Amino acid sequence: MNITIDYFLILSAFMLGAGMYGFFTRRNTLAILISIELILNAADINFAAFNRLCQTGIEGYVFTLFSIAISAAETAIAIAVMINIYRMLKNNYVDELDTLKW
Amino acid sequence: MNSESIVFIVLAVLIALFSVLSVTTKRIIRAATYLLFVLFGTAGLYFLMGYTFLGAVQIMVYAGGIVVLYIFAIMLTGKTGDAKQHSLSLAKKGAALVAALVGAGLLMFVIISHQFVSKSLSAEVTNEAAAPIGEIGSSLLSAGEGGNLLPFEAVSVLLLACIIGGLIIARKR
Amino acid sequence: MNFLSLFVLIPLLMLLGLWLAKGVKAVRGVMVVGSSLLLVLAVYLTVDFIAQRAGGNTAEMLYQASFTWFEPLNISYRVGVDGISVSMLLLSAVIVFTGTFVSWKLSPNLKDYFLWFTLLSMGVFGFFISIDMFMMFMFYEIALIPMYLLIGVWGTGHKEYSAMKLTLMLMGGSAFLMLGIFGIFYDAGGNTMNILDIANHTGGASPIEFGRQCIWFPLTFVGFGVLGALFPFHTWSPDGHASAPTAVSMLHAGVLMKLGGYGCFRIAIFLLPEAANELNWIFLILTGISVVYGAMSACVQTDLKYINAYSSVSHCGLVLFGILMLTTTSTTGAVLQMLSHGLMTALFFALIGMIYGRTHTRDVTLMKGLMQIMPFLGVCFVLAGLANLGLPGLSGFVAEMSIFVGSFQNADTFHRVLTIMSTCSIVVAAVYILRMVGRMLYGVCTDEHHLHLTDATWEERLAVICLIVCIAGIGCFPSWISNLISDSVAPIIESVKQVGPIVSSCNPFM
Amino acid sequence: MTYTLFIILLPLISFLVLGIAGKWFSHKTAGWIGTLALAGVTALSYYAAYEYFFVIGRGADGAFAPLEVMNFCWLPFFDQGLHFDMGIMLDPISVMMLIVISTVSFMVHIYSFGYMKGEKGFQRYFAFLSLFTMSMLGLVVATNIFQMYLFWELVGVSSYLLIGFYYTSPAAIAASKKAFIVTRFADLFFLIGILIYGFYTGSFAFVFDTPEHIANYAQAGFILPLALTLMFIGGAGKSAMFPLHIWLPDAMEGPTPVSALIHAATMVVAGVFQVARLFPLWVTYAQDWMPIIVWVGVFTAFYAAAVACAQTDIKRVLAFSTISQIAFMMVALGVCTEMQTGHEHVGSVGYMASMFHLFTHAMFKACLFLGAGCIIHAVHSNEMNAMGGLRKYMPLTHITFLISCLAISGIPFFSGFSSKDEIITACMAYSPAVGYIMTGIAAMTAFYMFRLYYGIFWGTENKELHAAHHPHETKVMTWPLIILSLITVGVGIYTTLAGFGMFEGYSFGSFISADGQDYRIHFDTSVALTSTIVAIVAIGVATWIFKGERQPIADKLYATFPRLHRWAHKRFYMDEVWQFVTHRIIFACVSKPIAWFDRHVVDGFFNFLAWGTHATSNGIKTLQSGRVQQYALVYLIGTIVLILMLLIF
Repeated sequence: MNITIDYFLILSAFMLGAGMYGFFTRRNTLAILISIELILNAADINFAAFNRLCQTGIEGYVFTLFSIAISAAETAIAIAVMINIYRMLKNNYVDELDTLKW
Repeated sequence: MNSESIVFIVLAVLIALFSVLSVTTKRIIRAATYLLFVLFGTAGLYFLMGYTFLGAVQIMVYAGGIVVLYIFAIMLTGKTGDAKQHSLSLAKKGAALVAALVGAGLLMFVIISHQFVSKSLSAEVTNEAAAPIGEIGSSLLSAGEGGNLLPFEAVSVLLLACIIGGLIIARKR
Repeated sequence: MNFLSLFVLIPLLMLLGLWLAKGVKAVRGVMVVGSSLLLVLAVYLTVDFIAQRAGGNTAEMLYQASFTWFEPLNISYRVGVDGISVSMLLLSAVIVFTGTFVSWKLSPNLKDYFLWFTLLSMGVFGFFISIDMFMMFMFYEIALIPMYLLIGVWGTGHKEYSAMKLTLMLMGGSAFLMLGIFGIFYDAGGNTMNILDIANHTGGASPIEFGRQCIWFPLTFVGFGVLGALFPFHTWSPDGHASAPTAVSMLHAGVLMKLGGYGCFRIAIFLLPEAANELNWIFLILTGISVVYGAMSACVQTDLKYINAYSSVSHCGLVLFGILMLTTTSTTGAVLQMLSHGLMTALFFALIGMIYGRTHTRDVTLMKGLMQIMPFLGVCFVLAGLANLGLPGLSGFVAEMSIFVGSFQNADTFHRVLTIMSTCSIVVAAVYILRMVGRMLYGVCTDEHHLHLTDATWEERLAVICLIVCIAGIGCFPSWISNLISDSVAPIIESVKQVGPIVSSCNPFM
Repeated sequence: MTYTLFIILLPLISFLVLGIAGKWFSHKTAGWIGTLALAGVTALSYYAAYEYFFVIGRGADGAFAPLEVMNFCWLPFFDQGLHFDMGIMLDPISVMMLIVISTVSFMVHIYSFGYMKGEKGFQRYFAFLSLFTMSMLGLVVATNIFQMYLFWELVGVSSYLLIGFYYTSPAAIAASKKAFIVTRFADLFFLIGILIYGFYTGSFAFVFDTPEHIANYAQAGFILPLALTLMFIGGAGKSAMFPLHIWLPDAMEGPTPVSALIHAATMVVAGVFQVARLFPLWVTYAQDWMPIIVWVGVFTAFYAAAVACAQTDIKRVLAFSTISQIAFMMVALGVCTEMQTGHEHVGSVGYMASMFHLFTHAMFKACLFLGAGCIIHAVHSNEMNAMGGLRKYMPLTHITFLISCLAISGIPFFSGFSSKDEIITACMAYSPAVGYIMTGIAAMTAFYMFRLYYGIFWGTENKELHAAHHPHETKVMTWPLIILSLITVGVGIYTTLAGFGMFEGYSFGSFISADGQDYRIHFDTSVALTSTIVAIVAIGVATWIFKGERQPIADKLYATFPRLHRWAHKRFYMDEVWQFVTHRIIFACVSKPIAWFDRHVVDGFFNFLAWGTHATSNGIKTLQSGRVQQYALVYLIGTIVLILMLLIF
């Protein structure tokens, strides 16, 4: 059994699916963020795998690095926001964040 | 069936399993923990591809940094768990599940039906020092052909902004 | 620097001055200086225009100036005036001048009020001096928007509702209008926005195909007609006027509604002559309805402002009616009617505002015997009423007679019947005016709150007398202004008449 | 003769001065300004008449030619060469009208000094009088139909203002409103007539004999008579012809001198004057339509006379008598069948008779009204039962009133005799039926006038009231009465003698006739005798019934025909009919539904649009739930669908 790029892609597609499911069903914002991390990781795997198995350069590699950096930044900000929201609303549920709605 | 394949399968099963657990568990602290396992698995995949530095970064930044951040955040926001999760109607959940499955399925179908030209995972791939750190470093800081200075700087500015933004947002008034 | 641009520049400077002004006195000072300057300028323009015409200058538009503004769409800042716009500018200047004095003691936020007021007048002046379709449209929009705030903030009664209704309906109209303008622009070759070029097929403009004209004509006519209180689109007017503060009602009924009539003539009729010939019957019916219907509705109203608003519907209907009759006399009469209606409605609204400011009611059934208590306002009110019902010697008579005589020159039954129908409005006008005057001013005052009301103050007297002098001036010596207007109307009507024998082939009544 | 311009300018100036600055003048000053202006106008008018008739005199063809003193374009119209001119045209009838108007107006001004003494708004009153005089003079000297219309409207407005002079009285307000609206309604037809006339003849001017005009008239066909008839409706409104007469009795709510000036002598004859002015057209082109004038006139004359017999308010009696007398003038115009005025040519006598009656009627009716004013001033009431036996208290008023009553009844040697006689002669020539009817109406006139006379000066004396008010006369008010009655008697004697062939060439007909030629008045003996006898009989009957202290016959008559009396007293319910038409039909069935339609249907449609927009956006706003997860789900589904489409197609 030769592990070609397809296997990686299928794995990442599965992760993406799981992430999406989580994103749709979770109500806690932190949990949603966790789902997003799953999706991002799936993308990262694709970057690395494509770069390793289909290419010779290092672009995918570098962009995986960037992606990790960006997701770190995003997480930091998102968590700051959520803590702030929590301070105001005493909970973290997306469907109750409707102060600015309509 | 070489050893790399076996390792890949183990890792893949691990990742898949914990991904699912991470999005289905009711307690959020567990979800964070399962995410940690997924991240480790991903790092394993990088090692398997010979991207040792990347794997190390993955473990340091993700497992070491982000997940810790999550756990702190979870603890700070007090009420753990997603207690009201069940109040989400079954229909909505089903719709989400179907959509996710169909989406992922469609993606897989596309992937399978497309003939990728690729190497296969082998010892040679695993052991070859595919991307030397020096090369990566000079690529990040060079502005010429194949250089990534601009995105690098952009990311650094972004990180700076995040630091400031995080401080401002999280500051007590 | 073209001197017409002063009409836009002075309001701009006034805006600046108002912004810098501290205190009520400074604000009033800026307004008085600015509006007097505008008035002087308008009078000077009129005199100079007449002198130039007398000196043999027969150009279609005088004092033209142009400066390219946006190359890709050929939009220019292009100004010029003919007799019609000169008279409209004069009217606007008079109304702005008197409006300043009428709002002398308005509160709160006199400064902000005057800021919007000045912006509105800038739009109006800009509209009348532009000869570029796009500029015209832009100034039109500038004039509309402040209305919303002026009514919404300083109004009375259901002001939010009225302001919203007025703005939305007029905006709806301007949506049609914009379609029409761009339609005309592209169908005329897309090379120029200049009205004169499009009309004369010069400057790269090609004649617009008949079939296309028939699309753009209703759009532009309805677009402007909404503002001119065309029959089914007039309902913003009673509510809007009832809620608006006095000077805004004046400016709105006095000048802004004239934008409608002026625009209908300048764009719909002038640029689309074949369609005007072909389709005017539809709009003639609508305006004919307006004329009678407005007057009839006014008969049973009890709110002073509603009475006047419906009477405006009737009179503005007559404006559009005169324009659509497409004879020189009737169109001249229509422009005269715009002037006359502008002045007398402004006078009416000013007086209603003053009376309302004292009695705090506009319901005619609640007032009685005011003539004894405020003789000056009472007499002026009667005069305004008489002007409204077309008393000779006041401006309304001149305008109405021109319209009727002109309309009657169309020698077919359809036009005849409509003309005779619209003449009936002068009787109905007498009914509602006398009814209102009789109830409100005559008799013995029985309401003890009204017994101690004061008569007009000096600034109110100034505004009212100024308007009455203008009304009587036009009414007693109409020929100069009539000649001034017809001078510019005649060539346009000639060219419309010339375009061919397609006279309402689709009119089922002919 | 440019000075004739001042005939119009003087009262205009007086109006402006009094109207604008009046409140700073004392009553006396204001009165003097108005009166002096009028004195000037009167002098100028008489001089103009002298100059027109005697200095300029007859043209080569022996006729008085119209003289256009000035004419300028006031408002240009730009189609068909039409223009709205203003100017002064003198011809026999306008000169006569100048004299009538200025004389009566001058008398009324003097009289008003006494009558209006101490009234609040004295200055305003004189300002309005000046305005009225100006407009009326402008009307009669008009050079074209449109100028006439303009001043026509102005007299309407001054009448409105003067009727409503006592603006605190509800009856006066209602009356002024009614007068204005009814006449305005009639003016609408006048205006339409003018429009038609202007279009088909290409001119508004009172010049009918140029070749192009004649060509245009010939082309117009039935349109020209139609236009003339429409204009006649306008005239009928102003001159209070049935059924547009309803405003005139109510107009008596105004001050009495105003009734004398406007509603008896001058403004109400504007309709007659208008028909006379357009008479060449009527006779030449609308001969077939003239019975309209005749029969409207005959019916109005009869109707008004019948109503006058049952009124108790003395001013209303006079008002109905005015209506009836104006109808006489209308009939006289209507029965005139040609312009040529050969010697004893009866076909054209009506025109002259009408103008003659207009002249004499103005004098004696003004005198009657002013006399009535004195009486009302003295007893503070309009009702006949408040009077009775006043001859002892007010001798001068009594005499002048009697003279005027005799004049209106058509007794020889009083002015009404000659003119009424000419009218009846003309009617006889037209159709004996009309002649006899008119004779009968003349008898009714004599009857109700003497009923009035006896009711006021004889009959039952209301002693308590008289004791309370001490009826007396004021000098300034009696002078005009004396002058007017002297005119009545003087003109009466002069014209009666002229009728028997004296003063050849200087009788009324010499100056005013249909074609301007010298027309010799000669009595038709049979007509003159008949009408005199009939008048005397009617007066005798009135004396028999009403002279005594008690009036058993009258009471018996009322008891015998209660319904007839009530109907006549209520003016045959014409006002109620109009009230019904305007309020129940026009207001309730047209205006109210239109207002409702506007508020609910038209406005409702736009409110519905607004509501619809609001409802729609409310409906679709749930799509924008603000839930990121939902958006993502929709996004995903969209992506899936797109990909599927890509794959399938």
